[in-house]
Amino acid sequence: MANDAEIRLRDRLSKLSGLDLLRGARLSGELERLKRQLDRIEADPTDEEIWSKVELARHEERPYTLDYVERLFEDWFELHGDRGRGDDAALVAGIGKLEGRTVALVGHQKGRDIKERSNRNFGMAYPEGYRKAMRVMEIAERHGFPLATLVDTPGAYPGVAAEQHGQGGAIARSQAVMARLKVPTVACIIGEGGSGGAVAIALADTVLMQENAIYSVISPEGCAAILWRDAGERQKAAAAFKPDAAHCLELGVIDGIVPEPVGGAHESHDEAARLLGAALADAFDELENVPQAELRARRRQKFRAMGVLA
Amino acid sequence: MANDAEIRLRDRLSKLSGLDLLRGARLSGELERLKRQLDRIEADPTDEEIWSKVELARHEERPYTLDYVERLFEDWFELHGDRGRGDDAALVAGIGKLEGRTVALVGHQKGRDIKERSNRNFGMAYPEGYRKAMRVMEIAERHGFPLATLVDTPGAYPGVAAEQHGQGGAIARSQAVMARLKVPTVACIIGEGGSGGAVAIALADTVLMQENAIYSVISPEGCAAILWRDAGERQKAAAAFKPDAAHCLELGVIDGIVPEPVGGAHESHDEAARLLGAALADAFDELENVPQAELRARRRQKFRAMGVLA
Amino acid sequence: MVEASRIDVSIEHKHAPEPPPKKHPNTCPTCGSHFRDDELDAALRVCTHCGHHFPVKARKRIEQLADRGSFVEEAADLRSADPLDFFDLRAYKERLAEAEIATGLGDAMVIGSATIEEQPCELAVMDFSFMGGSMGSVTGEKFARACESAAAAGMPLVTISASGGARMQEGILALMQLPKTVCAVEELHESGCALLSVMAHPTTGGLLASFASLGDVLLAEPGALMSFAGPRVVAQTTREKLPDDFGLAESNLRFGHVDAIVRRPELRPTLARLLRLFGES
Amino acid sequence: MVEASRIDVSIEHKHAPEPPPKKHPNTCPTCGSHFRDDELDAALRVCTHCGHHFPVKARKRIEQLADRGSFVEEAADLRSADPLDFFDLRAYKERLAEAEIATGLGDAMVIGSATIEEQPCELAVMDFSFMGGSMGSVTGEKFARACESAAAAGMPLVTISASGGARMQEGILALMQLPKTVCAVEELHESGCALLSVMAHPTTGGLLASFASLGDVLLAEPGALMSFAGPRVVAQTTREKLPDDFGLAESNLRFGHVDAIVRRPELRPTLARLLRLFGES
Ligand SMILES: [Zn+2]
Ligand SMILES: [Zn+2]
Repeated sequence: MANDAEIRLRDRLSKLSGLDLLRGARLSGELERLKRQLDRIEADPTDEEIWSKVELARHEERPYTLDYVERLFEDWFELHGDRGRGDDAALVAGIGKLEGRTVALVGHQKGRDIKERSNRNFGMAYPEGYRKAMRVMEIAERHGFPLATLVDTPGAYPGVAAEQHGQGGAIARSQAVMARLKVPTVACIIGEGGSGGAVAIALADTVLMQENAIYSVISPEGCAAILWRDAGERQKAAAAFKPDAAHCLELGVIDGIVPEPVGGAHESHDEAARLLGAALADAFDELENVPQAELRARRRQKFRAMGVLA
Repeated sequence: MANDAEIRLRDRLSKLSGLDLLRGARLSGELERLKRQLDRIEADPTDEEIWSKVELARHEERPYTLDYVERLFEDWFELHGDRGRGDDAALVAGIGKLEGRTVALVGHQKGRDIKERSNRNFGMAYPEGYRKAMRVMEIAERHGFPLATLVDTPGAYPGVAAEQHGQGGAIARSQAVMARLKVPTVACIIGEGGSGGAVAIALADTVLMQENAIYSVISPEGCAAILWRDAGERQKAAAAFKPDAAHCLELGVIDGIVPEPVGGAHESHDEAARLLGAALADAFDELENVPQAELRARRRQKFRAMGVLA
Repeated sequence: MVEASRIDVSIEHKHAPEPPPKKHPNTCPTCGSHFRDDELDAALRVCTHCGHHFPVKARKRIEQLADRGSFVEEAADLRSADPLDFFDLRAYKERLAEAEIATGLGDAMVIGSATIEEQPCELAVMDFSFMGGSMGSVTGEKFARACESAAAAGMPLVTISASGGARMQEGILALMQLPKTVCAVEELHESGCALLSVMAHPTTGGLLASFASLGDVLLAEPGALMSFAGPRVVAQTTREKLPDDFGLAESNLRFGHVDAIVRRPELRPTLARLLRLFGES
Repeated sequence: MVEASRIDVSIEHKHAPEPPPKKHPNTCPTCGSHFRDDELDAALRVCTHCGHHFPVKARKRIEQLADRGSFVEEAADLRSADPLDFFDLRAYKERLAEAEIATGLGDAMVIGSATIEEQPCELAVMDFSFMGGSMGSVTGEKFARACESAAAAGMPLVTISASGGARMQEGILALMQLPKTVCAVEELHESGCALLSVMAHPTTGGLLASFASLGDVLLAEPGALMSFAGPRVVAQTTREKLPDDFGLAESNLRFGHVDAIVRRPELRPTLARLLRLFGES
């Protein structure tokens, strides 16, 4: 398995080396980063390393979507409401200029203090949140704005009203809208990429993960509670289903890893933002070179190919 | 004014006479009908005649959408729900075969007895109803089904929850969806065509009115209450704003009048359905001859031209 | 009397906004402060004591928003006809003539091109003082022309709504301005241009049910009534006490129907920002 | 213990449906009636006393729906790999082998072409008895191939879902079956073909959050649980008593999430009718 990942990365490295559209400084940074990723994959992460990623992904000082927006976007304008029922603060959306380009952005948003956490529902969106996301995706499509999504949620909210308002259908339809878009799309998992609530906004041309983010079908605790019948076995569960970025890259689920400041993104929001911004801009630069007619077909083919058969 | 209408009708008569796609029996019926319409317009309806139309349009034995569906559609399948909040019984939607063609249908639905009237909210839809309509319009678009709409509402429901759920926006967006459709669309006012709640589903390629239907910017009572400061002056109001089919045809707001059985549609639901079915099928036959690329542009041009300037 | 279910379902009404008790128009209906005209104008017609937003007439609004001297009016010569020969307690023709004399406007909307902080755009601004800002054939036509001008120049259209709804005196043709303006927005959007819709007090009835709701971005002024049916009609129909903030911009924000409430002093910079974002079509 | 906000947000769970108290599988959990296998089969596995819908295995379902002898299976040879070398209390490989022996199926979905009342269609039928009908790489792949077969033949795809959600043992690759199947539906729709989605008990988690919700028409069997999060998870998170019909088909109909609830005896004629309507693509 590591061999496939190695081949993918080496392939990407060689492509990058020969590419002159990437700007000088960033290109060398990119090369450096990919080489580091390669080293890391060659040395398979230990169970402890995986668990430390889970903790970093959930670190309470970790930058959230709006921390990045504030640092990366000029002329940011937040858009509110689903035009039907409400405005879900667990998912923010808006438009702004990213390196001179008008970009639409959709991202989960956790709260920093107790009051905001509750207001943001710990980043767990209701269907209303996903409907706001779809609405803003359609604005992006109409005006040809590239779409960036930032994923950071323990999962879509599991509540009575959320079910009554159609949580499952909203997540399905949000993915369907992303599968239909003709504009370039880049998703980045910036913290917790929890299950359906995450993938709802992650059906993108390029899917990135920050170095210490996690992306998983279920939370380690949920998995432990079900498969081990003991939520305390969460470290064992995490080790078993490997939600870390290196493994997601290996499995072909993501297209690249965005480096974080030493010690994790919470150590310097500014530096984390700089690195994320560069990765997003590079990804959009690359996608700009794909003929528009091919973009969507490629995106669908990429997801069509996911999975491993015997 | 009557001259313009005469010219339009004569023009239509001469076109029809030379048309061999219309089936024999129906063609002569059509000619007969248009000649009767012409006679009627030449004799401008009196205030009493207008008021009797209002009463017939509201007659409690008048056939409603599902009475027509039952008589005209084979393999009818009703579709339910807006996929977000609820299923509004004041507006029904579904698909079925109309003379062998799969057609999507959206229509207001009033109730016949007290219980059903309340359940159907007197044909006054919530935003949820219009969202169901839009959903079914999109199914029609996806599969290339022509869309028929039957309009029969005193107006969209004016309630607190309806406002909170976005009544105005839903009506605007439902029209926008109809302006965007690439499939042929035919609307028919079959009873009361009350204001925004009516036009929400009436932005169609061909707009028909039954002989005794009314179509208006406000109810006669509402108009009287505001302009005469006395709701009792409703006959005066109706005479002033002329909601009857002949005047709507004159003003270029509708494209044709569908005859009713003598005495009104309530006298024979079967005969009323036969006449409506023939008119819908004819309208779709005609629209089938319009090149697909032109259809939408023509529809928009038609509405673009509505209004009278000094 | 007729049954409630008949009267109250009508959506168009001139009296949607509870009119402030008829004090002097420069007396704040919220806090009672009184202002001279020049004071109020200098404050963009916002009460300097309590923040109440006074109505703004179309030409004054354009002055507040557009770069000085940049506005070039279009279609100023359009006038309403009277297709129904409408006569209620007075003739429609008379009402029109009177409104023109009182406001100096040809109808309830002024359109033209302008720049805002140097960003080019088309403007379509409504005036509530012309027959309650009601939308008839002229308003619909002007709106459609504004869409066409914007599309031709490849620039966004900014609308400022202030209207009680469709103009009853034009009957069914007034209702047809809903689909007409909706079609115009669709054409504008297909040309790649944006619609930025600002809702001032009041934006009700046929306005909310047509172009005003179809903006790529929906902004509202604080305290603006934005409802399809007016509070009076809703109260009559449902026989319930309405919530205190029924239909207000603030309630609409909470229920997800607008993107932002923008205080008037921030309106020009906010529109400029949106024009920078949407401008390169 | 970990915080509730951590545990309970997970959406995938095997135990979503409250399992009927473990009586004999032919004993009705609602009214206690007991049936012989052949009796139950003759009644389409619906309790003849109270109408309870018993689970139906994939091959039995195909027998109930397809014209006799019309079903031609596809991709029967696909088997799951074990990309994570997953081992909880037991090895995933072992669970797979056991499920195959117990059910005679290669995975939780059977696909193939068939006719229903002579209307051609592609079928994709899930089997809850294969690891709780969980969706892993094989189910996702089979679904995608079913979409492709339908598109190639220009006929609708009929799916019958019965699943607890994504298969945890395949980790993130199981989650990726959501976007994978969504993309497959988009391609199917673009080819002009319809998706008719029938939700049997249970259709939860990743199934409801992907292809099962994207049908042109959504049908549900009476009493089927259709929820994104299972009742247990929701109860734990919200610490509220759940409504009696939480997540059931009947509640979903009321809230606008399905088009119709169809009793099993009417399922075949209903699908035939829909195939006549959607069939000529
Ligand atoms: Zn004041
Ligand atoms: Zn039973």
